[in-house]
Amino acid sequence: MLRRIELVQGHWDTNDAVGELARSVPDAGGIASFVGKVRHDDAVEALELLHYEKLTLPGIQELAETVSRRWTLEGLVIMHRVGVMHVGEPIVLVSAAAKHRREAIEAVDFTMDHLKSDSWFWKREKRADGWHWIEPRERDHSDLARWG
Amino acid sequence: MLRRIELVQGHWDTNDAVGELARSVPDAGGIASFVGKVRHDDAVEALELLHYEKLTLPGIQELAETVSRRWTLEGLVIMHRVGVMHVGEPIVLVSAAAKHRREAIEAVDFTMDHLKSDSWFWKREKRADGWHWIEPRERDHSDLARWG
Amino acid sequence: MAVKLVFLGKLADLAGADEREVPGPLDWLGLLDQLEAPLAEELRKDRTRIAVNGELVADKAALDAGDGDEVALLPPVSGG
Amino acid sequence: MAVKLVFLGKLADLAGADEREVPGPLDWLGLLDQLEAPLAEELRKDRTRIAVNGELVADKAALDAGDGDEVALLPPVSGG
Repeated sequence: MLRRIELVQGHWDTNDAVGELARSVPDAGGIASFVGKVRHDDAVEALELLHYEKLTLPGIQELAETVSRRWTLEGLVIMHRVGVMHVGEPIVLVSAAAKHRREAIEAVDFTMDHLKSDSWFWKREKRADGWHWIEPRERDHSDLARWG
Repeated sequence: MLRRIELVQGHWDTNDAVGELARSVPDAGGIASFVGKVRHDDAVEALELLHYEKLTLPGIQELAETVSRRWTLEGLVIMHRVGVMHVGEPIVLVSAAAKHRREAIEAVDFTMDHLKSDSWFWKREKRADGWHWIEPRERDHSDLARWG
Repeated sequence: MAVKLVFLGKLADLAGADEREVPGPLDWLGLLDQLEAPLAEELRKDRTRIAVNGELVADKAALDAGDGDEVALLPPVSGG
Repeated sequence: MAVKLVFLGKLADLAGADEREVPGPLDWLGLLDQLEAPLAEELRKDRTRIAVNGELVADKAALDAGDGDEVALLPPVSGG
């Protein structure tokens, strides 16, 4: 199975990554993808995602292992931005290629829920009065509970 | 809401369509996409999808209406290939842009389930001994039942 | 003027053509009368539907088409 | 050689730095001793975790780090 798990430092083209996956697994019947971007918010000038080298990428690699055991995939891409980013820029790309549609879609859904709630990132927003740390959202934990 | 609903006659670039959607709805926090392709099958030389002008596109437009009522989307793209196609070529693209991740992913999942089981397409495969019509699959109907 | 029959999917194979014109008016028994036995048999199946001018007919037995109408014979879809 | 403390997220703000070196060996009470009151208070919270050389410590009270070890202080994640 093709696997590409990366932390990305600068702006990147998510479509390029999806296209590359599609070319690499020509036998996959379906590719499901999700791209999360920095949302527009009048009060927020920038977003920063901090990671811890010894935990963050290893944690995502472990998540990819779990996903690969749970669904039969031909390819899995998880790319997550770190550092300072601005509105409209991609934060995360998850793309799964599989023979069957449901496997690809569920794998992306599961991966996103776990990335959002359960991965080693600390986020802060820059507002007019400086940087503010973002606390975890309750919603993220209820998303996670869906997977039993 | 941006909406693009098309039947496509020849080969097309699904990544271009997703990229265009992303540029058109810069405020969307997430874009979920699914691309279905003609799977490799040693026995199948080509696939043909036939449609009926008075029903097929209107039916997909109605599906898009249903999806837009059920989820809050910023944009929805449904592009479906018709005619003769070969292994590796895209058959279908569904891409949904939304403020929230779950809305985008569920909208794509729902749209695919309905397109696969409930849209006005007749499919046939070309094998060594000629063309064969494809009967509906049971699996498609159980997929549909998920949505109540 | 006449009624245009449109055959979809495998019904076009059975009919030997995608379309055919038949004299109107046309009701359910008149339609069955116009069709060769294998086509009529397929049409009688519950899962074979009929549309008149792009509108599905809920009860095939109530078919009521006239000159200039397009009557589509729709076998079960195979899905997208 | 010493123990390297790594402060993540808002703990780095409270510490005024991303990293700090303290003398080893270091157990739970020794760590709390090394930290200013606001940091120690955050560290005592159940949701604040500790990792030694990238391995999460299940029971913080059982912390046992020596010279050359890297001890990371991890506040709740905000998610990706």
